[in-house]
Amino acid sequence: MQEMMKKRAIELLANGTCDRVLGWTNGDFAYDQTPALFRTEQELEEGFVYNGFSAANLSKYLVKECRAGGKILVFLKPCDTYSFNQLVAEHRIKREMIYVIGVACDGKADVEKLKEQGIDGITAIKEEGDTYVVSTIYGDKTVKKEDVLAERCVNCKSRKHMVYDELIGEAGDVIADCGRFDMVEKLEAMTPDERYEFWRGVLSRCIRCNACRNVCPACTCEQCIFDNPKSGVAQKAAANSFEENMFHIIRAFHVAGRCTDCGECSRVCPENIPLHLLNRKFIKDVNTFYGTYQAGEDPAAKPPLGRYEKNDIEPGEAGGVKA
Amino acid sequence: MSHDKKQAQLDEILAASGVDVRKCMRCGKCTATCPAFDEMEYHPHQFVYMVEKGQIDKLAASPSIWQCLSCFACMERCPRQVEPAKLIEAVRLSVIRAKGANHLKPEEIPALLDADLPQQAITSAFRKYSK
Amino acid sequence: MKFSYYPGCTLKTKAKDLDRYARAACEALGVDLAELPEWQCCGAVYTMAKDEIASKLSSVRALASARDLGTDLVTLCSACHNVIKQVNNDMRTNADIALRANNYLKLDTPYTGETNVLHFLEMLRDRVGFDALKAKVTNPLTGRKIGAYYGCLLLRPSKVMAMDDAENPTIIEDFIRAIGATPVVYGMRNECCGGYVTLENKGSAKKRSSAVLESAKSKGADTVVTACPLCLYNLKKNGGTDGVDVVYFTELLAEALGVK
Amino acid sequence: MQDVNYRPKIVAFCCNWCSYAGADLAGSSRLAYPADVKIIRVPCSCRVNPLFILRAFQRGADGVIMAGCHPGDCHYTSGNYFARRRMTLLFSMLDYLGIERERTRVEWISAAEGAKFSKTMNEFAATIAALGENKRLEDLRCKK
Amino acid sequence: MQRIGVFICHCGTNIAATVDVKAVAEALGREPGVVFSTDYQYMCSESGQTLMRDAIREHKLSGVVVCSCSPRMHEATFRKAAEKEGLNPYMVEIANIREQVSWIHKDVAEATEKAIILGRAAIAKVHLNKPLTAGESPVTKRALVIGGGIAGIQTALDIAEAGFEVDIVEKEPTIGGKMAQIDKTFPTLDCAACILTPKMVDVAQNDKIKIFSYSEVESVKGFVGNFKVAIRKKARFVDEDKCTGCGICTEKCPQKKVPNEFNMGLDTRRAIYIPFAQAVPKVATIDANYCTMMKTGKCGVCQKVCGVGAIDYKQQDVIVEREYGAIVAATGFNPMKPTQYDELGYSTCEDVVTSLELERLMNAAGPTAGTLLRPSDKKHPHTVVFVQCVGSRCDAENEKGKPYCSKICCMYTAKHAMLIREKYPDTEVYVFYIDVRTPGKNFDEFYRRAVEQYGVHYVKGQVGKVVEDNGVLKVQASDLLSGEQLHIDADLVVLATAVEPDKSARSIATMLTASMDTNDFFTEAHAKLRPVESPTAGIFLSGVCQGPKDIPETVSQASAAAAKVIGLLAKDKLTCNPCVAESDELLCNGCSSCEKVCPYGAITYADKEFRGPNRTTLIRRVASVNPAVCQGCGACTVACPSGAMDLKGFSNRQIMAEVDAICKM
Repeated sequence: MQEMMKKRAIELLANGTCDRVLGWTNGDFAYDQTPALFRTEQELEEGFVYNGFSAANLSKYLVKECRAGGKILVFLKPCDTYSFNQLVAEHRIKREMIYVIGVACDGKADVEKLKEQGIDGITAIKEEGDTYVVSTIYGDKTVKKEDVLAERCVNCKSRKHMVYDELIGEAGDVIADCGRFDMVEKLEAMTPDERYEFWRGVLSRCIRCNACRNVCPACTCEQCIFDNPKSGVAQKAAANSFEENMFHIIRAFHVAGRCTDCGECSRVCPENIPLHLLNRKFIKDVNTFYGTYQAGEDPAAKPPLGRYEKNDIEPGEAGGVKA
Repeated sequence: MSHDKKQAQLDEILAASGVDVRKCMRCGKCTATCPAFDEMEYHPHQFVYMVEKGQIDKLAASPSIWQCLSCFACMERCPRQVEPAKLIEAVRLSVIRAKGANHLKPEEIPALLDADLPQQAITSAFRKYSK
Repeated sequence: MKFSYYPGCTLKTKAKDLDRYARAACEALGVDLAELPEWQCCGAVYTMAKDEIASKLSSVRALASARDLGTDLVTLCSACHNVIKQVNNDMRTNADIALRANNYLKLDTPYTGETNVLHFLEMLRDRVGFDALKAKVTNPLTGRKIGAYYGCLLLRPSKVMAMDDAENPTIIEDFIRAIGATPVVYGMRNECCGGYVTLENKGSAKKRSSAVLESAKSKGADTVVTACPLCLYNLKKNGGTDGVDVVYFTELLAEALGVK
Repeated sequence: MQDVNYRPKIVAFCCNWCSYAGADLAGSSRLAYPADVKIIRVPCSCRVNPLFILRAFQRGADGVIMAGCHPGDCHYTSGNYFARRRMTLLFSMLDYLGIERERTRVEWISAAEGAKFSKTMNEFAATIAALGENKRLEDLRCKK
Repeated sequence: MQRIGVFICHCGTNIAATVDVKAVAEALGREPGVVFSTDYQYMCSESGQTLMRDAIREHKLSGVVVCSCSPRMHEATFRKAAEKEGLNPYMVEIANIREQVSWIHKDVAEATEKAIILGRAAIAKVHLNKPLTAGESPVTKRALVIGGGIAGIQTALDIAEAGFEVDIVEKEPTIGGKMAQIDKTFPTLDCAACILTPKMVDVAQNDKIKIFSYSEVESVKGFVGNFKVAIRKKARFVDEDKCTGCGICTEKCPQKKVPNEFNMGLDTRRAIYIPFAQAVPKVATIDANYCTMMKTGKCGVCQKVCGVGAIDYKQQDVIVEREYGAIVAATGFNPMKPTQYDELGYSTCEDVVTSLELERLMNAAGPTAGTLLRPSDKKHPHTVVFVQCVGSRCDAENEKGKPYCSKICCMYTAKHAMLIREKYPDTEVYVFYIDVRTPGKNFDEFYRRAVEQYGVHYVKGQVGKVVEDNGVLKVQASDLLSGEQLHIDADLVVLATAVEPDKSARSIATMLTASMDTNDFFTEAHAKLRPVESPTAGIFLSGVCQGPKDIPETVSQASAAAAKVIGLLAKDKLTCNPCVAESDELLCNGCSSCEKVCPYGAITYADKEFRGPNRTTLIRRVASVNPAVCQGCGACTVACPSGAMDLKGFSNRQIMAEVDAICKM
């Protein structure tokens, strides 16, 4: 897979379809990949990787790249294509400047889960059917994919690319019963006190590193209100519990109807806060109240907060209050 | 009767009936529609007005309270939701709840019966006339 | 089609016909009327006072047992219907009455007005359907001119009974049409017959009942139908108009269905 | 334990055209409601940013109510329809976070409904008084 | 730092009786930035305004807070006063301590405390206020009048008289409205048609007025001075320009059994019809629900007999787009159908009629050619019973009726009673009333004449039941003054049913974004001081659509509305509301979220060049707001995630400052 992608990227660079390639490269460790820009065949040969650790959603990086001009080749996994479409819909990126290669994905590995399986000193990872072969300094280990899949991939909503110019790997389908709202429902079934305790427990870990916001493909504001001293709500480090509540509620609200549920926020959170559960609550509510809507599915669709029905549900009727 | 006692009596009638006598605009629709008008000394609109004035004793002593048919016509047709029948019932109840003040006593019944009279009539009369 | 059925005391004694013909008709119509086990007298009149709880309890018991059986509750006698529907409404809308009644009764599940109460006529109109009834009529009462006598209890208070327009009802007229007869609309059809006051004031009952029958007669009715034993009694006993027959509507229903 | 002198703080965002006028009518009709309710005038319910609501809670408000024109009667045609969606989602989220749902409310009150304004504010103030102080969304730094 | 002046108004004792105004002035005087604080008896008075102006000058105030009545009352007054002193009017804020404090609170300590907090919130806001300048927008010099009854006719004539174009949209085939159906008018008893039809002709002949008859308003866009209205001209299947109104088609049409709505269904008309002889425009209309040709494709008689070829069975609805500077709602009323009150027998007895039906029965052009004959047997009635207040003055919980007094029934019933007694002295007339309400010039005199001169029996009481028995209407009623129940054998019963707003009014109000009360009457901008304007700028009210009223009142209001419209159309430019949205281009993402929620299409996008890092330039898509189109709702400000979009006068920071001030205690 990685080699096919690399070969094709080199071809497209050579024939002038694009002048640079947005992909992944290894960081300090093999499992710690970062997005990277490749301008030459040599750079690609040396640095380009694609494997079970290539988790980052590259679409957000196109906002900056589009401003720099030229023509960009980007590799997008199915979930990334939703973000891509959403960014196109919001005029944040220009479709005509980008050549999209869709790459098949059947889930990415979670390094924490690998470590839990006793796998350490990782140097490389390879997919073989439904297993990963992980090379370590202690030799190769084989694990079942399902045992080490990243949280968001366990409930993967779609293996279908919403957009691409060409596809590498097999085309997949939307997964209707992915169970991604199971945890939301579980929380909804709790009492308010239990819910409060749950959220207090997880949100109190927040250190306001802003990683969730910085990685989020829906958070591409020129300047975030939380960074803008003129907004009146700028905050830096979390001083107390309100800070986290405020920041995360408003962030979730700002991306409501726009969040594609790519799961990057939770993936990058150093404190493992399940931030995607906030977004999924909004997605679920939108589906329930206003009809099923998947951001990024159709760039021409009107977002749920940009339209209304005369007989919409009243705020007082929404959700259930458990005593 | 002392003023306080009178007020208590009035409050009881108003609470038991649930009627807001101040809503009455004196249109007289209740009295216009009442099928038992001829049998009554005080008529439905007077009931409302007299309760408003606190003249419960006069009403309680009047044979009118035993003549209301509970046909709900005045309630149905009152444009102001005053519902005089409820007042009449409350006054009647206040009378029969007082000890020994039943309007109808069991020993009086046999004389009133005939072969075709349905139970319903007797039960109703008991409900309306005695405790 | 299965319903719980509340006949009421009068239907077990003086008004056996009202009940008997209803049951026969239901059999012919394929309606299963299951008499509630252990029902008690509804009290015959609805007590309007907000502080009257005890007199509502027997109705609540009937309502709760229909609820527990998972069926709608059908009533037939106008008086029972009036009492039970009004009590049901209290239980649904008056929290104070509901609380106090439930405190008395100590039911396994407190009753808060869940049961749907239907008059037999409503069941015919809304569940069986007058068209379906018409199709099952074997002996249409063609040529009969019949006046519907609603009286007061069937329709009032209309907000609670919610059965038909209280001032210009059509349900019995439609019923009369369904059994092949011609309905006669007359002005006094929803006025009182004199009610229970007949017990001590025959004069009042005479005035009311004769006014009703004269009104029906002047419009050409040969028969007047009712759903209320007390109305039937008053009209017959005190109406004093020759040439107008007074019968229960169920009797004509049974006749039309050929099961009389 | 609840402070005996506890008086709830309630912020009411009222749209200029209907609900603020409804409040005026409540006033001119002398239909009282607790002094704990303080009104902020906004042009339309759609001007109410969830941020304002959270801000109020942060600063120690115990209840926040938003009142606007009845759906279909918005002075700006559609503002309250958008506001309704936003508040539906926000309230549902607050509920999801375990923050007492009853602390937030939306009512549609027309300029002619002074009585409804007063009734709503009385009810809401009673609800908030029963809930007591907002502990789950306040920012202790903002307390004196 | 602003230099703020604070002024506490006593409003006589309206405020001062419950709020310790001195304490408020003192407390607010200690707020940061406040350099002057005082109280005064009547701030809105000339001397109150002078006090404020003097303080602005002497203390070099940059902002003003007035603690007084609702800003909906005097915000404009105080802003104007400030402007005269050179202070930007938008530096003035009002704290509403009358409607929100003194009028609803009794406890002085509590009220004073709340007044101080509201004052603080206003001060906090003023600290962030910025001078605002209003833009201007042009005015389309044409008015639209919705409804062609006497209200709409009068309004249109007056506007046209001032030299402006007016369009009337009337949903019926002719203008004239309810007044055209009325026989005589009170208290003068002159013939309604005689005074109405000349006005209708004036409308038809006035070249400034265009009538869209048999038409409805389809949609309304825009704002004061700049409305865009789509009008649906319903297909009448007759070419209006060709039809001469000769009426041959209406004579020859074989379909004769159509209920005639002009005569309240008391007789019939043809499927092709002209509602009445003086109709304007005098053009035939085919009623497609009854026309044999339209239903079966066979007939075509009207087409054959029409000498000018005006019949067009294939005609379609046409949508016409027109622009207007002002719109007048004159949608009128209907008498309620008394089918909810069938104890009075309307549904079952032919001879129980409504008052408007009686008008037709007494009108020379009506079904009985002016002779009073009852509908059932066409016999002359000898006893007539009138019932007042049918459906009016009901409790708000009563689902059948209306809570208001319909206002006109007492007088028209007196008129009916008098006319019947005059024409038919052998007829006994009873009027059952709750109250006889006759405030109006010569009204009570008129009613007394009915009693004293014409011998009409006025009975204080109501009718409880009407039963028809062998052609006799047995009326059972109460006579409260004698304490009797009356039984009257009547031949005709006339019900004075409640006036209710026309059913179309609700949807028109929605299109106009004009508010309505719970009874579907249009709400006026101020109950006393702006009774012919809707709170929505550019929308005016004429006639019964605003509340029950008789003809002279309707005409007065119609002319008043016209005067307001003329005042608006006489302006070349309108000053816009300066409190509009504004986009900070440096923060704007260009994401279009705001554009999607803007009801006015005031937001556009353009690619603009910005300075990028390291002396580069970059092109970004950014939003800009057209201040002449924006109405300042603020929907966009919440849709905007980056906070680039903000609303002048109600900015994010201003509102948050108010929130903070209120919560800080």
